[in-house]
Amino acid sequence: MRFLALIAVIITGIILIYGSVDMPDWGDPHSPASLHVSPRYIEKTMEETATPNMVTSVLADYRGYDTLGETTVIFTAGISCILILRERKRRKKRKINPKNPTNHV
Amino acid sequence: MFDLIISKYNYWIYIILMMIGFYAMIGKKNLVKKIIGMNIFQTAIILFFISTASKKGGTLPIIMHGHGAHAVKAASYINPLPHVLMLTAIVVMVSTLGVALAIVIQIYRRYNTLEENEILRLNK
Amino acid sequence: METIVSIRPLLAVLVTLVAALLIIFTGEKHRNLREFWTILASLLKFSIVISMVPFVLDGKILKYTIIALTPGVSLQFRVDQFGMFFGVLASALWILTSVYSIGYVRGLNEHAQTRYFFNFAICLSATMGIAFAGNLLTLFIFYEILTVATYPLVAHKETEEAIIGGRKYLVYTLTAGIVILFATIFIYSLTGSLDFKAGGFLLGKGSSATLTFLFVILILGFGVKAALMPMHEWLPTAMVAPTPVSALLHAVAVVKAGVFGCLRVILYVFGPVLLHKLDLWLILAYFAAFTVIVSGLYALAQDNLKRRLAFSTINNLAIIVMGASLLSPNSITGGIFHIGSHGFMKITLFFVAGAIYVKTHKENISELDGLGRQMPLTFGAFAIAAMGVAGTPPVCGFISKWYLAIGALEAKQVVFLFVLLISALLDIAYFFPIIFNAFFKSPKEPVNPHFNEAPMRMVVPLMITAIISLILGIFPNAFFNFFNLASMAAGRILGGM
Amino acid sequence: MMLQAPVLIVVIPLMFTFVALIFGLWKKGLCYPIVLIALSLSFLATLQTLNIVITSGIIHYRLGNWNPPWGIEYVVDYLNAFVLPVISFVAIMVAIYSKKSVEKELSDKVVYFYCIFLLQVTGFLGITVTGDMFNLYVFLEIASLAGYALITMGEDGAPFASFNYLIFGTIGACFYLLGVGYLYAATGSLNMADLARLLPDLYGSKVILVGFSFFMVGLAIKMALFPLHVWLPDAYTYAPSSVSALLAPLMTKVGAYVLIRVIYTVFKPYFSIEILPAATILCWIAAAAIIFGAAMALAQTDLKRMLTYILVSEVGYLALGVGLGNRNGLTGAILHILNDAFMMLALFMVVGAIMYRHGGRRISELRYLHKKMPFTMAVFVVAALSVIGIPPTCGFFSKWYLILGAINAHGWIFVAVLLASSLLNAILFFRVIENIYLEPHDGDIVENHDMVAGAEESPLTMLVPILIAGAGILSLGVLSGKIISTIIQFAIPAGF
Repeated sequence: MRFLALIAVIITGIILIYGSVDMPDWGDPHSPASLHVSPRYIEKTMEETATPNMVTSVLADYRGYDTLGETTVIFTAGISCILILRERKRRKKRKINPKNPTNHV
Repeated sequence: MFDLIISKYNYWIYIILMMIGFYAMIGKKNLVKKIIGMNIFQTAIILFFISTASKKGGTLPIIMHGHGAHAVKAASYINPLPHVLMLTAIVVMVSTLGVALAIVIQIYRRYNTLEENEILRLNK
Repeated sequence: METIVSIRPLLAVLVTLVAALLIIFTGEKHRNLREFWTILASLLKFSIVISMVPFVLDGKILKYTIIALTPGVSLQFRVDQFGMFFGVLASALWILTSVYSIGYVRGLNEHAQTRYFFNFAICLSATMGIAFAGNLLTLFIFYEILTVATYPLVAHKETEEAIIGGRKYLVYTLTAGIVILFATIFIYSLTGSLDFKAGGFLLGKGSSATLTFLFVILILGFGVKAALMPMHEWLPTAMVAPTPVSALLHAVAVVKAGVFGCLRVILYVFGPVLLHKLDLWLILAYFAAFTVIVSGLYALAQDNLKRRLAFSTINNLAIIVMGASLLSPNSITGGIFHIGSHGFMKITLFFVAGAIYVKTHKENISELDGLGRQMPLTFGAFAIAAMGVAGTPPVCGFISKWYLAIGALEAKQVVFLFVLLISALLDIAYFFPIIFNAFFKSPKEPVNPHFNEAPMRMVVPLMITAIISLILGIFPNAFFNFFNLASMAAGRILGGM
Repeated sequence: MMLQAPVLIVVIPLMFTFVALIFGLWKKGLCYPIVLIALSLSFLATLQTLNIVITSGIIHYRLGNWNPPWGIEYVVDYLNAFVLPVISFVAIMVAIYSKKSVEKELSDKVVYFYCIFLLQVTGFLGITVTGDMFNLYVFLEIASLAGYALITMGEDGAPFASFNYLIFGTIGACFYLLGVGYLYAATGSLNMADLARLLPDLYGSKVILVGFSFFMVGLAIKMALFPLHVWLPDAYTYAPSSVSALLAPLMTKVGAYVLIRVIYTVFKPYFSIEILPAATILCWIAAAAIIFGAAMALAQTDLKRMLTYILVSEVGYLALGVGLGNRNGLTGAILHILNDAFMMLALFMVVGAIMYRHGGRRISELRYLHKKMPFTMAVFVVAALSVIGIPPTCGFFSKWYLILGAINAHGWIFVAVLLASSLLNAILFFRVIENIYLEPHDGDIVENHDMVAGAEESPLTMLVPILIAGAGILSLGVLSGKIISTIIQFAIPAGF
């Protein structure tokens, strides 16, 4: 099993390295990501959103809907934790291992 | 070749991190170790995204001189979009972590162990 | 060729479906009401079918398109002479079978009667759908419904044996269904259409290797329900079903649906011209002839009456396929007509088997000695039908065999004349002892020598079918120009040549 | 209001989650009607969207009124307009169905359960409606997180199964995110339409190849495509009945939708068919999935677990249709999204109803159920026939197009696999049906038969959705020609 995992990891790594060869260099100001879409956020942020912090303007305005999703994720996680962790008050704990009835977390 | 390694070192770092995390996720038997691996994996991805944002000569994506003084040049600020995406992704990851830990607690309550092998044995 | 848009074929299919629903919602509590639905639906269905006969005899075709299923193919009904022939046969026999069934299940106090009548009705719907299907996909849809609806009937007794019989039935027919499905889709991908056409529609639509392959798998597929050897194995096993089921489904609906499918493929999908071109007709005819002889021999070896009838069915179905594959006008006429005449005769024989079973609980031929004196009507009918199957005038089997024989000569294939002769001899060999022993041999254990028949609800239908067999032998056109339907269908097919 | 339909699809269930939470904490009983209202409204919105798409073409809905590559947009074309109503309809059915089983299985957590339930549906709808790669990831995670939580609520083995699912799901989601990252690094865009425009110039780039392969693997995990399905059988077996009834029909279908979206819309079809052998590989994997799923299902004695393996096999159908890469194959796959959703819905709801009434679900323990629950069992039979592919049920028609597509692609092995899987499914289901309906008896057991028919029929809130699903299976088959000619033929991505 560990061997398989190792192989899977190495294959993934090789694929990633293979792909990185064609990646733009680190800090390349002419990489596609710097030239398409993002310049507008930088250049127009004051004009369009009146926010000097571009991360804020993108987060809360240009891509504000993602942030709604993000908060929903947190909400989901919160409710999930309540759902999972809330113990029924009078339920008998189902212990698989009766020999070791240590107190649980 | 050497150039390649130097100029793209950010990718090599993230790939190594990712491999470590990925291995822990699928190779380790302890559930908490799996979760730690998951976090390393996700951190690697964050690193990758953030590194695509950098520009040589760019500064933090916050306009410093107030507005209207001079036209803002895209090249002088680093790309804000990956940061935004990663803010969202971090939240997603934290949430996943939370749910994962909650499930692990539930598993521990039932089996009194976090070792995969033992759980599989008890499950029979 | 004039076509009329008419909803009647749809109604003919739907009426039994509705009846099936009524039956299941009426349930066990109101038996009489439930049986009333069956009878009502059968009468309604018959009258709807009959109302279409005049149009068809005029050479018109009734069509009804329900909904497009896929580009170029619709769920469509199309009533031509051949379909009409099968429709009349199935709906007419259903009335009698319904009456008989009621007698049978009540006589034996069968369990799960509601399920029984429900599935029966579904089967009839499906059969009617097969008869009136306008294209291969519609045919296939109803064919599969028939397969599934028959399964609970085959396994009805729920004994170990019945369940195994049901499994075997399913394995054979579902595999066949898959093969047919593949061929259907293949043809669709070649032509973009699946509509039946007298004389075939595949001519020039693919390489001869492809078409040969398609023909082989289609015949193999439909051949399973038509019980062509070596795919016949399920039929004798399925005889574990209650007798009315064997009667209607294994003498009329299911196996005839298989034969009907074979004939549709031979005559309406591929067509005589193409089959002559591919030289497949003779191969198929020999294939069928082989089944005719071998199944006859098998039948001789059976002691269980229903199993013997099953092999006799296999024998006659192969004769039909053989007739159609000879592709001469008279052989096709004979083949189609034999679907009907064999239906009437074989259902009589099965009814007799059921009547004997209900009255005496005897299933084996060796136990029937002397029973003729106790049940003269039943065995009289048996004698008529058995003679007919063997091809003795004046029973209707003679007519079909006569035309088949002429057809064999027309096609200049004398071999098949001999095949027919041998099969007739075999028929006599396996039926005559039964009749003789029943009437003239003294029973091993004393039976009641006095008149002591099965319930009238069973005897009357079997008398009627026997008499119809006789009448059809003397006046082939006695009912709704029965014979003309067959010969018109043959003419239409070969007219396309 | 009507113009806002695309966003309302997602926002309604999302907002009603809070409503349900607040009112639920006040009065527990209010949750159920609120969920029903939310899902019904959302369903209406999906119908309205579909209507708009049919009458006036593709909808572009710009969220926050920012133009596409900069802001997020919802793009509803025929494909997702077709998938959306399926999702919300299935969700309504499961919501109606869930009442009794949730009361029984999760009595003190009803409120939270329904909140997560709504969020789960929100996630599915959000994945389907969006036109932005990253937004899709966010909603994918909402759906996944909700799924992990819901599955954890199940039987004894559920938390561990859910944990495995979480690990696999996170790997899948991370791979997807990596794919997004690679595409972003190569193009600078996250918008699907923008990517579709920019990508063809870059098809030679290794970045794109790697990004594409990460998408494929990530989505394969999410849609449980063999051999990455390992999380599915345990998770769906142990999950509470209404949860498996929700997840089994939807999760895999949404995954399949995203797969079609990514490989045929974001990438041009010729990329995965001609430049890479991706489609061919997908076909072979799918064929393996179909056979493997059916074979594993044969080995099961537990009805629900058997169904989960059948689901694995059904995912194979979807992937095969996608991989065949021709019109007919894709028609089959898209039609199968609808058909399989209904089939799985019916089957998992029936199993849930059996467990609710009967307790057990071992195949050998199901005798006489047709007497006790005649309608439920009738639907089971209908759904089974549909999985086998008996006409006129809907399963037959998806199989028809898949086989047609395989013939068009000259993939004879795939034809054989599809045909053989019908037989395997027949064996599988008739084994169960035999167990339910036919009892070998020799007369003395007949007395058992006088139990009152229908005495233990599922409660009405369960029975109604089950019957609707059954009726759907029957009618969708006959209507499939209509569905294809009005919607699906336009839903097939450009380039075929």
